[in-house]
Amino acid sequence: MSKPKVAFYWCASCGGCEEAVVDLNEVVLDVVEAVDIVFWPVAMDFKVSDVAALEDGELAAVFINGAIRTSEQAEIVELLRRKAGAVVAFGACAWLGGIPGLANLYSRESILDYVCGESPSTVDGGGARPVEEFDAPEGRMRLPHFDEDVRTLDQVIDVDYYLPGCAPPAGLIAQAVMALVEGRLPEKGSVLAPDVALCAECIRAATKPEDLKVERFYRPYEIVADAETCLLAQGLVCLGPSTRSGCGAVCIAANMPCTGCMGPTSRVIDHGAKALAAIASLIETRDPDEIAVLAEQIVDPVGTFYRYSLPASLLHRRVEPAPIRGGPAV
Amino acid sequence: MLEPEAGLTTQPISTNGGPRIGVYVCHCGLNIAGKVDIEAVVEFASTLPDVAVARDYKFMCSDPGQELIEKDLREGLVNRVVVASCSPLMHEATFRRATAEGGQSPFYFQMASIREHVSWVTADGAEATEKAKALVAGAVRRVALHEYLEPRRADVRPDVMVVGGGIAGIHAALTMADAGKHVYLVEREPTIGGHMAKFDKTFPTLDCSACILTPKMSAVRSNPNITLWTYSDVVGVEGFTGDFTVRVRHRPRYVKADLCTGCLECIEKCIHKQGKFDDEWNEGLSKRKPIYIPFPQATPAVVVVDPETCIWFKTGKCPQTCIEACERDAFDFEQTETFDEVKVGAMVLATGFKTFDAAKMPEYGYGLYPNVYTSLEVERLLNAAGPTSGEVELRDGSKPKVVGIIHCVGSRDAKHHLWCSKVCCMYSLKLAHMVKERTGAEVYNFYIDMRTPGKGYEEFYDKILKEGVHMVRGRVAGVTDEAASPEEEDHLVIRAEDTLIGSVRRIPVDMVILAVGIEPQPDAQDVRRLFNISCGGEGFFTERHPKLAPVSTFTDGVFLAGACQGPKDIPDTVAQAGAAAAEVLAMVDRGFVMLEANTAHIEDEVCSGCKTCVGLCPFSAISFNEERKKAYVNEVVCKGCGVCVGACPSGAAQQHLFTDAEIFSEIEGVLAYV
Amino acid sequence: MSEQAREDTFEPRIVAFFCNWCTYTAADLAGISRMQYAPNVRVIRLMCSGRVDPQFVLAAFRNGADGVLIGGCHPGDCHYQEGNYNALRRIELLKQTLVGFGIEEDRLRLEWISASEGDRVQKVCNEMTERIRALGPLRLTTPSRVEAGAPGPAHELVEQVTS
Amino acid sequence: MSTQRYVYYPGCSATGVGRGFTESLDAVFEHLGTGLDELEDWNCCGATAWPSVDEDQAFALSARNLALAEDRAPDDGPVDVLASCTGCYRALLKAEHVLNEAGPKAEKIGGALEAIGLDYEGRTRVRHPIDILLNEIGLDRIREAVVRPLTGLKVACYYGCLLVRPFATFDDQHNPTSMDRLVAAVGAEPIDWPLKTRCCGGSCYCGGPVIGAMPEATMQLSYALLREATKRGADMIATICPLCQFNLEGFQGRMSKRFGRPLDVPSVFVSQILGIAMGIDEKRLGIQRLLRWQLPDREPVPAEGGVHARA
Repeated sequence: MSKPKVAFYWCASCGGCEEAVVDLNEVVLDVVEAVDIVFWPVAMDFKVSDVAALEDGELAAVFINGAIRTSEQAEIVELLRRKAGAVVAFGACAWLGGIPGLANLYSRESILDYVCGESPSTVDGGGARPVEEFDAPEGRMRLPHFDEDVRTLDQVIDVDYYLPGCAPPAGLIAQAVMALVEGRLPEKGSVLAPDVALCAECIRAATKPEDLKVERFYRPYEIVADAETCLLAQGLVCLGPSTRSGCGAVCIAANMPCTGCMGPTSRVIDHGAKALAAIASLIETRDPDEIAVLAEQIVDPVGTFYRYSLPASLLHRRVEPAPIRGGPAV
Repeated sequence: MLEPEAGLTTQPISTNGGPRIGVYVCHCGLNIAGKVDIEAVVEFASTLPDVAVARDYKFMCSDPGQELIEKDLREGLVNRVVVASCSPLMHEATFRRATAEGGQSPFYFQMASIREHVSWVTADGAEATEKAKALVAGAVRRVALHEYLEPRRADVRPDVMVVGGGIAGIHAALTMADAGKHVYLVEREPTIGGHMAKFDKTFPTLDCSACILTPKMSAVRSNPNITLWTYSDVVGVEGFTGDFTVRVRHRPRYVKADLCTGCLECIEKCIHKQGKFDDEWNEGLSKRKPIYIPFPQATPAVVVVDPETCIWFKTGKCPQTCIEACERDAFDFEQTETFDEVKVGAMVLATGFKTFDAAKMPEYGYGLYPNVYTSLEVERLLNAAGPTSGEVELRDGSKPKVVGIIHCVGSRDAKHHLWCSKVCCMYSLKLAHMVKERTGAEVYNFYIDMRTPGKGYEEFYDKILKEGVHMVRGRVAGVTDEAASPEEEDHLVIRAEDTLIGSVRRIPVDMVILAVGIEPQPDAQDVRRLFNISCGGEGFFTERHPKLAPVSTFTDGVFLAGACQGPKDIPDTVAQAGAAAAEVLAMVDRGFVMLEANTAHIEDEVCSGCKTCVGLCPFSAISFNEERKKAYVNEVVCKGCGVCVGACPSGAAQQHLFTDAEIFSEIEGVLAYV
Repeated sequence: MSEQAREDTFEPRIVAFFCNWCTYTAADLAGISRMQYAPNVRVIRLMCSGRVDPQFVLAAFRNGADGVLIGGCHPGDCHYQEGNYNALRRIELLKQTLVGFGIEEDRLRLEWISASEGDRVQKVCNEMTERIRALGPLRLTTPSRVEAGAPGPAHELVEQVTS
Repeated sequence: MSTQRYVYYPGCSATGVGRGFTESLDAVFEHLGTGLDELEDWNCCGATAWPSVDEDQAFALSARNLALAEDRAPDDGPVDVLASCTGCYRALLKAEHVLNEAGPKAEKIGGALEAIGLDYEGRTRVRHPIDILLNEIGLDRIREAVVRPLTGLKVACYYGCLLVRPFATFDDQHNPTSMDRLVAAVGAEPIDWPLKTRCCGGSCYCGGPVIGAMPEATMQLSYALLREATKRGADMIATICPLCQFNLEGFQGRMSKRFGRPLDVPSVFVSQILGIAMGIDEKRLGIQRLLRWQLPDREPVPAEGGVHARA
């Protein structure tokens, strides 16, 4: 009996998810033992044509990390979708958009303006732009199209499972892979992590008061946090209460607040909004002006609450300002 | 489109297939149909997902209207109901009942308010129809997700409380005590009786006020079912309908109430030989001693020591002749505030009113000219137990020969109170009669309109006219001591337009009586917060419905009686007190109340134990189980605000009837189609 | 309808979340008093403004609302004692977040309206409608599976291999 | 101490027959460390009989003054515009109300302003100088400035019709006391009298009780005030309106004859009383323009221990 075939692919990502696979250490050997990896651009020299040559559905599973920003990424994941029995969105970027998704706070134009013109490292700031198609001595050359938005994987193709995390914790990866290999398939659409927030496994949970009220929010560099007390109780914006567990609360163990890479639990539609609601509830004062002061202590609220989930959020991206209209301002 | 995740939807909808929604659009006569195209709304509703049938009817709240719903439910045509009609605050209970009559959980029901929120407020018919459609779609989308809920019941405690011991509170307390209920009657002043005890006569029959009130006061004292707490106030209310815990503070009288016999020997023997301090009961027209009893029939007949004026309290040096005088050793100068906490099933608020402060209208000279009086002061002058033993005298002891009564002082005045105080016309006529009878003076009444609706009222007006009281129709511009002619010298002059003869008149008088209006008690806002009820913009307590629930409030188990709800004369006050008592009795005798189902709960397996909700609950209904690391809502204590649900960062807290999924669907519904 | 045409005939759509005890009752009072106001506001009744989850506001925007209005009891008057303060805290933080999303602050409004202030419901609904009308429609984009990206080299490669 | 200067709209009366009002206000404000800057290029306020003929035109006149004043604001903030004559005060205040209530009237007047290249944004606050004296400068500073307490001087403060009608912005409509508090602060004794806001007849005389439209009515009205004030022992009547001042001052001889009661009581501007108490030169206060001016024979009690007489 031939081993099930699997593929790995990366889109708009940092490479950390690939590292995470490698970080499986010996476990990776079990995986390799159990499956036949037919496509893994970061590690093995297979071509897209090899994938295209497969039968539809021939791949038992593909693991795709990264968000989708270019036409090339979209096309390849569509191809992989056709060839795969199960698609796993691997990591925060593929599931929710991740850090690259924060690019949705800018328009495509402004990104190109910056990258091709304004950035300090651009020497020839003449406004040159990538040309998607041009003739070269070798023939006609084409570059992928740079899309308007960063999209999550399931905004492009059907996704069967999601592995959360930036990057996904080794234990969850191993569990997921083995479950797929052994045919213990969870319900489609499942997130392959515990459906309960991080406080459930945080060793500092017991130090959080029942009636916690915050009088000032701090950013991590502003204070030296006590290493044993709940970080929220110290005024640090920790997204643990609104973020899935399964990571082992490693950031908190390193005395850093949770930034939400494991995404929301299943009952939450918009991770950032719910995190915001919970954080706002901690504000002590009733005075509108003082509330505004506390709210302002959370510098960059979009980046704080939507660090990993902007493209998956209800608003998806920053709204382009409407053209100025006539009519009186009220 | 929002697809709620699997976890967001609630329990299976019904045992026999998915939701089959019936939409019933009410014409409300022409109230809705006159503006909204009912047919278009029905047609639209029938195209919405899960809608099995859409109908319309002239009056959905009528028996045949409700029968439409019940029949469709009974026949299995529908299993969920949307009624598009008036506000849910009006008829939600009616249609929930109809849904239950049809054999479904009453909570498989949702209302769309297309009258108060659409037809009555939208100028354009087409726009109104579109808005109605949107609201119907919202209701349809949401009701499809409603979960099966059992109505909740709570027991009602048998004891009851009345706050305020004026005629309203007295009557309500006696009625309920006579029905066998134990009543706690709490009064702030040292005695019950309220304003009515200050009056001499009552209109239009001219009954002696004391003659009809004091028997009721002594009935309160002697009724074994009534615990009377005077000089006391409510300082805390907790719990909910059927089970309130009320904290009452008793202010120290420095006299043991159970020992004092009301012999008043101590007052006689007080080191102050004469009264020296303003007597509140006589509106400051006489003086009392630091130890006093408000009036001879005060109930309870227990003296009070006023620490503000008592020499012992002020200097610590007094022979304390009062103590010597007391045969029963009733004095206790060490007394401090004490508190009682009682549990009651329902409460009647009868906290009364205050009269308008005439000094706010300097043009009438109150406080400036000594012979300008308020009507309440004149009531005391007329009262045989008052400062002048019933003689109408000016400050210098002389009798007035000409008296002017100015109506509507503070009432019907855009600068003060817009409302009509309802009683002033009649009491001004009464005062005119009494003053004329006692002094033979010429009496002028200055009025804007005469308002005398009520049994025997117009006849009383007629009688006063025949007695020769002058009636000048016109608002008084001012009261002045400027003499423009010799006959005005040493008089007060009332300047008013007489609109009946079309000229401005200056009428010299000896005495001016200001018919001050009725306004809310100054602490009405505090009381309202304490009892969790609402006030109108003017500050009177708001009844649940002006016609159909005139003594109920938006807080179940709290009822209103008397002028705390709005200006009222004695007959209306007593009638309302009786009604409030009847409502309480109906509730207590049934023994249980139905509670709103909209409590919060926490889905145990999703709760991470983050405790965000625990501290947020204003009613401490959420507790944290340290062992299991989960939060838990006590649904008996929960009042259903949903604050915890809005805050729960993992969607574990949900509110019945207001789940996230239901609200998301309603949002989508009101936007998706129209 | 073209974008331009939609803007020309633009009628703002506003979703309102009113608390049962004060603002919803005030809206009823506006009705009873026959106060006419703009039909653009669609009211969703909640028991308390403290129930408003920031997700509701975003969901309303996502579903096509151009503005969101939240009405609660005046400070100190909450039927549930504290709920409106919680609304205040959340909405303040949400407003600051929406700025980052490029959404004009005026598209989200929190108002305290007591049960007796029917006229205030009328005024606020009219004001808000006119303000949103002046701002124009909220232009949210939808992430779509058929992105406008032109077929690129990989696409051709796939076609070659599979044909 | 505030060094704020105020935009001052003088109007015709307070620069004409009642110029002593402007002079004395100017001197008193200066003395108190602040100052009045006359609005440049001001025009008629549009009071007089014009509103009865064409209200919009009358408002437009006031509106021009307001628009000019607005330009005087140092930044985009509000600007206080002081009008001393209560006729002007009322006219400007009413125009301000009309302009701030968006409506066809405001639009029409806005159009008129536009035609002369002006624009009104609603940043003015029309105020009366005694409002400023009382509520901005404050009684403490006024008390400190007194060098000659007017102890024993009985003053009938007469407010006239328009200071509190139709808008009572800083004082009680029926029983104003702002002027009483000011004269009390300089040691004088305000008398209690009921005619503080009774009409002096100024609006129906337009030329005086002799040649005006309704001489008899005017005489009656003015006389009632003078009679009541003197009856109650007033040494002086303090006014805040050039028309009232003139009307009560000018015809006492005729009234004495007409009503058979001797009348000889100075009618002055309240600012003149304040100025005298502060030791300001009588000329600067325009005292020489008054027909009658005498402080009572009662010698003022010398200031004790330097409390009032500042070192």
